[in-house]
Amino acid sequence: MNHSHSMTHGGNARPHVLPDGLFVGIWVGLLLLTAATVSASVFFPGKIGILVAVLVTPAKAALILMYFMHLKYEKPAFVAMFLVAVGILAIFMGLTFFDYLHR
Amino acid sequence: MAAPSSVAAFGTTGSYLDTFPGRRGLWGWLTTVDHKKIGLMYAAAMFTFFLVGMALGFLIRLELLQPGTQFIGPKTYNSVFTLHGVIMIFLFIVPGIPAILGNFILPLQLGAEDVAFPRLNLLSWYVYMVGAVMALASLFISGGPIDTGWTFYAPYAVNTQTNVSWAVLAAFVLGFSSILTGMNFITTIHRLRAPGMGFFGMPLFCWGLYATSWIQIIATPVVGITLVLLFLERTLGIGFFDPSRGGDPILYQHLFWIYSHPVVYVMILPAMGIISEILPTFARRTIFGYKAIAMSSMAIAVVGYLVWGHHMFTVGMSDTARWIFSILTFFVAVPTGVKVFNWMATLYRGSIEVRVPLLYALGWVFLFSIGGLTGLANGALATDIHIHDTAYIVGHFHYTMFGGAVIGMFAGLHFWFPKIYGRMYDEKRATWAWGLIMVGFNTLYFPMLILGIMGMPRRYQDYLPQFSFWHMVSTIGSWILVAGILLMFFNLLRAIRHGKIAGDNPWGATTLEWKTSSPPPLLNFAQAPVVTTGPYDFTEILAKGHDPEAKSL
Amino acid sequence: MSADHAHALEAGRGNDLPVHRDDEGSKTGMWLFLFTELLLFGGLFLIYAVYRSMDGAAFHHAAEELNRTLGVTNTVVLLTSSLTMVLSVSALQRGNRSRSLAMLTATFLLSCCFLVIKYFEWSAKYHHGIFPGTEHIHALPAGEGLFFSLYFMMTGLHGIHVVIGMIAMAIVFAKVRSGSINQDRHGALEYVGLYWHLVDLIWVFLLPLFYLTN
Amino acid sequence: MNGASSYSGLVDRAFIFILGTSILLLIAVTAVMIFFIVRYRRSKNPNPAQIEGSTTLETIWTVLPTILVLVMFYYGWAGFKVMRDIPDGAMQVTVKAQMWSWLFEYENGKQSAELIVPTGRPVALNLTSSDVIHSFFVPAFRLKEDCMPGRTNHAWFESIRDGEYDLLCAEYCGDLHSAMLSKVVSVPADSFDAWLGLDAGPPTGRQLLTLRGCVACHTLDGKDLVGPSFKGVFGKTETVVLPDGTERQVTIDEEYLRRAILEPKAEIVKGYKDQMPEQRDLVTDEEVDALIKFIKGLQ
Ligand code: HEA
Ligand code: HEA
Ligand code: HEC
Ligand code: CUA
Ligand SMILES: [Cu+2]
Repeated sequence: MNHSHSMTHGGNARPHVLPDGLFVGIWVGLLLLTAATVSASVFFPGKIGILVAVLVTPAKAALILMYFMHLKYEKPAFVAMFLVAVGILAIFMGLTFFDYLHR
Repeated sequence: MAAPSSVAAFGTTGSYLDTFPGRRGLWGWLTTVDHKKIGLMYAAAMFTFFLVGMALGFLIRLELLQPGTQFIGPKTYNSVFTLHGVIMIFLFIVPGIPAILGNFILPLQLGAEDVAFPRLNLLSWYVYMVGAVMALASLFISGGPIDTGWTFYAPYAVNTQTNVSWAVLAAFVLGFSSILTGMNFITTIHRLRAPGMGFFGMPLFCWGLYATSWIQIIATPVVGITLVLLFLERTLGIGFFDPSRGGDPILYQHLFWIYSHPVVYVMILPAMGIISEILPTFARRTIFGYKAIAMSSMAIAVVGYLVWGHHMFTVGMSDTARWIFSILTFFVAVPTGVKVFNWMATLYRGSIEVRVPLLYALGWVFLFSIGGLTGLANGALATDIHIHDTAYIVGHFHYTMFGGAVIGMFAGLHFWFPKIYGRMYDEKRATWAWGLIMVGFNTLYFPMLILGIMGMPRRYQDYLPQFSFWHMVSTIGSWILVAGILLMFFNLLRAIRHGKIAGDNPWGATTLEWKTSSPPPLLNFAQAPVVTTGPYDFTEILAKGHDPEAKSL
Repeated sequence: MSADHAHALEAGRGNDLPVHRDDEGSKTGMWLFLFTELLLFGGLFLIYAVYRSMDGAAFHHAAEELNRTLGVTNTVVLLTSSLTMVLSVSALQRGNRSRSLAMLTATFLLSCCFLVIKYFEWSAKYHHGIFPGTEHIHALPAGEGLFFSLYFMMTGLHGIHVVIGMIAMAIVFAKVRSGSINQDRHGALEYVGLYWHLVDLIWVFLLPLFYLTN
Repeated sequence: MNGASSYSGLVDRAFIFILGTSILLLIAVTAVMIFFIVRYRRSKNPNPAQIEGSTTLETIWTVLPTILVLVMFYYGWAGFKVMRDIPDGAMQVTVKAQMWSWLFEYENGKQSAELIVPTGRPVALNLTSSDVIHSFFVPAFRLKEDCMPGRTNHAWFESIRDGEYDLLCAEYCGDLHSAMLSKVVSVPADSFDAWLGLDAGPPTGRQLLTLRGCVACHTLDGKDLVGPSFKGVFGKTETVVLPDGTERQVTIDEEYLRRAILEPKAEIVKGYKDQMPEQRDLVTDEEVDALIKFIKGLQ
């Protein structure tokens, strides 16, 4: 079978399944973080609200990625590829702002 | 790997081209998921568009033979160069090498039966065709053929009454096709390498495709959304690129070039891969600095994301951004230089047999060097201010795109033709065609470099008298080039049916695709290949004294 | 070369090649696809960043028009749907088909809920004449017009993704029920899940950019 | 082609260095290639050497080109920096580009369709456009900068020699892009001052046709360009198309001409496209009167 590639068998191994409690915990965490951002923006509109949003939003994204999307348990190659994609998006933004911030 | 039935055995012997039990004829082609047939289907579609694009380029040259209007008025001229650019870029050279040669060769070189997602591969072809049909439809649907240049700059592309909307949607669809191909190739490379073949055991063409695919999947969506926004700007007036609503036309250019600069490396990286296959084969020695060549492809892909602003030095970007983009631009030249020097070192103390693919490869090195080196003057600030949007740029990009990507594809076609069809073209005629192409090419495009430095702007239907002489030379060059290209196509087409039988490995090459029969069987290999040596290990070939025809041109 | 390949050929499927079963490969493909999605939105995020940096005040002002309660509610809805989605996947991985189907149904209903709320939000805006191309929006100060254009483009593109996700859910639902997606072959469900989480992930960013900006 | 601005020498220096180096590299690469092909051809060298690579060599040809390109960058940047540093006290000229003509406005309000400048004095340009992107390009000055709608770009030059220099539009801008030409006329400083101070009264109708760019699209001799010729239009009866698509016959009188100039989109002459820019905010009432008077007289 499948003479042309060696990794196939490893590739179809049973995944390791995380306990449901963990997912519920993550979900609660996400809701709490949402509540934090929302209340920061309601009670401290302006700088602090934005700062909280800037700090918390990536944290939420990281939780979704690592647990819901299982990235924490994938091969490092997946994480690396993901970082490449995000890194390049960051480069697009960063270099564009060399124009807009220095006009 | 027992093949229990005779039908299955068919999959590993015989030729993929033969009629196959099941679907036949045209239907068999249109529903095939065989990567080789899909490659040929792309070839049929793309070379048709290529001929149309070339005919348009030929018309441009005729119009520019002398100052004044020859036979195409300004409006028509604008549509002609726009279509020429759109066809050449979106329909031909961006998807070209990956879709045609990549599809055909990549799985063979990896020792795989097919790409990772064969059905998706067929789907990409259909998506491509839909995009192409939409692009062609934009010619006839209300508004008339687009006249914006292939860059679709706002606000002109927003205001013009020609049919830009269809054209940008077509480009969006075409982008999708190239994303799908990119995903397919990356997965194929990660998952389907033959046992024993590590990443650094892959042939260099695969590395070229790998780097290319990454650019395709990361950069294409950006232009996709940009073009959709341009469409919505025209239909709804969302204001992103409209100065009267606070939008910024320069932002359109940023978004456009964020994709369109990296995409020039989509065109060139696979071509560089082809050259890296051909040189060692005909020098009969291992490539010099395999790792450096492989990694420079990745380096070019990465640095290629950082330089898009060099298309915008005169638009009124901040001065800081201008010098940053300028210095970054120069860094792309370095990995390219490493490649060129390593290739030269590969010829050193080789045992060189000059055959047609090698001629194309050498011609490629010459033409692409001119193209790349002219890019340096574009990258420097003071000089680009002068030559931006002049014929010099037109010269630069024909040298890189045509001299680089297209000639690279021609090199690949001549190299793999005996593998694809199992037959050999007439090498004498091919050499003549090569000679005509080289002479015609330089007569056509070198004058453009001179014109640009003299101050001849591009996209001009008419010009001042001081530019006449070089325009005339350039037009004459296009006639020579036509002769060469037509001769080349004639020669190859004829050989499909009438060529001599080529044999499995006519060049004495070492990569896996040469270890199966020519043309390959449906599932590529009768025996699952296992890799024990590097990709360019000539020990076996040399031991055999392998010299099928022992002739040199 | 495999026995089921030969089988396929004999069954007269013509020159259709068998698709190898390679879960890791399919997952690689899926992630690559997610990157392109990310970059598709990336272009819009870039535009957002540029115009906000040019006229932040207008963005703050315009954002007051948006209904924060609805935005936050929708966030909760989507986050919850992500939870049910992941529970559906792990239920199937443990072989509990009916629980998997139930969770999938919950996800589907939550996404309907999201769309309904979105519908009310958009139509309220529409009735106030705030919609790309209307007189009203053209009369607004430039920066605010851009804000609303961005709002409609980004939530609109996101909404399209929600709809695509729901279609995908419907398809895998049928397949899980018929058993062609099962404990051993759960890839398709997992990929729909990944897609759905991405949709959620993007919304996580849209929330502060639009609803929490004032 | 000789440079004629104070900084053209710096630009040419960058050109010479970059193109010169490039030509040398090209010759070197080609020569080495041909030499190897001849020297190591199979008949002469049947036994190839299998050389895997050489870290030393590869390092050399990574580092040397890096240095080389940094020098290239430096030359380009040095020339560019001068172009961007607008000298204090430079004479200000506003450049207004439109499809497909140029208008230059001096500090004292004087307008001209050609850019008349004093030799030896710095001229600062404020570039704008009223429709799409155009680009101000004077090859002899090595100067190019885009004219963007909705913003003002800046550039400057100092002509070092009297003479007439071509001025071209370098950014594609539609049908008559290649006809969007003008001239920079560099004259001695005292004759420039005389010209600038010369108050010839308000421009005549004929002059306005050039200043406002009408002649880019309309001729005075009966030939059709992008728009209908002005010759003999007055008193003619023709068909116009209204925005809702209905057609109407009009006889061209003064009122119609006024509408046609100020709000061209309201009535499109049949057989033409809706391409004429609205002049409502661009011309004054007196100017419209002068234009109408002149067009009336063209029989
Ligand atoms: C296949 C396509 C392709 C390729 C490979 C390239 C390669 C390069 N291009 Fe080009 N380019 C285009 C296609 C391509 N380009 C197109 C289509 C446009 C115009 C788009 C439009 O406006 O319509 C354009 C325009 C363009 C511009 C904008 C010009 C303008 O509009 O003002 C610039 C500016 O920097 C540029 C630079 C470069 C550089 C530095 C490289 C480098 O990658 C080149 C590197 C190669 C070499 C340097 C040569 C080989 C090396 C040696 C021989 C070794 C020694 C050399 C040294 C290291 C010094 N290109
Ligand atoms: C891969 C890309 C590619 C290729 C191969 C070519 C090939 C050619 N191009 Fe291309 N060109 C572009 C990409 C390409 N071009 C792009 C992107 C632009 C920019 C567009 C823009 O500004 O927006 C451009 C612009 C451009 C211009 C500048 C227009 C302007 O700015 O005013 C010119 C001018 O000479 C030109 C000429 C040619 C010529 C003569 C060929 C020669 O190859 C053609 C040789 C011709 C033949 C070999 C013809 C063979 C066939 C026949 C004659 C008959 C065929 C018959 C049938 C169809 C049945 N091109
Ligand atoms: C960009 C090209 C362009 C420019 C610049 C332009 N026009 Fe026009 N003009 C047109 C076109 C196209 C038409 C025909 C369609 C229409 O009626 O709008 C037209 C129509 C007219 C007409 C009506 C002619 C008729 O036969 O009814 C008049 C009068 C006119 N223009 C005057 C002017 C004046 C005065 C100027 C300069 C201040 C000017 N135009 C500048 C393109 C232009
Ligand atoms: Cu104005 Cu080109
Ligand atoms: Cu570029």
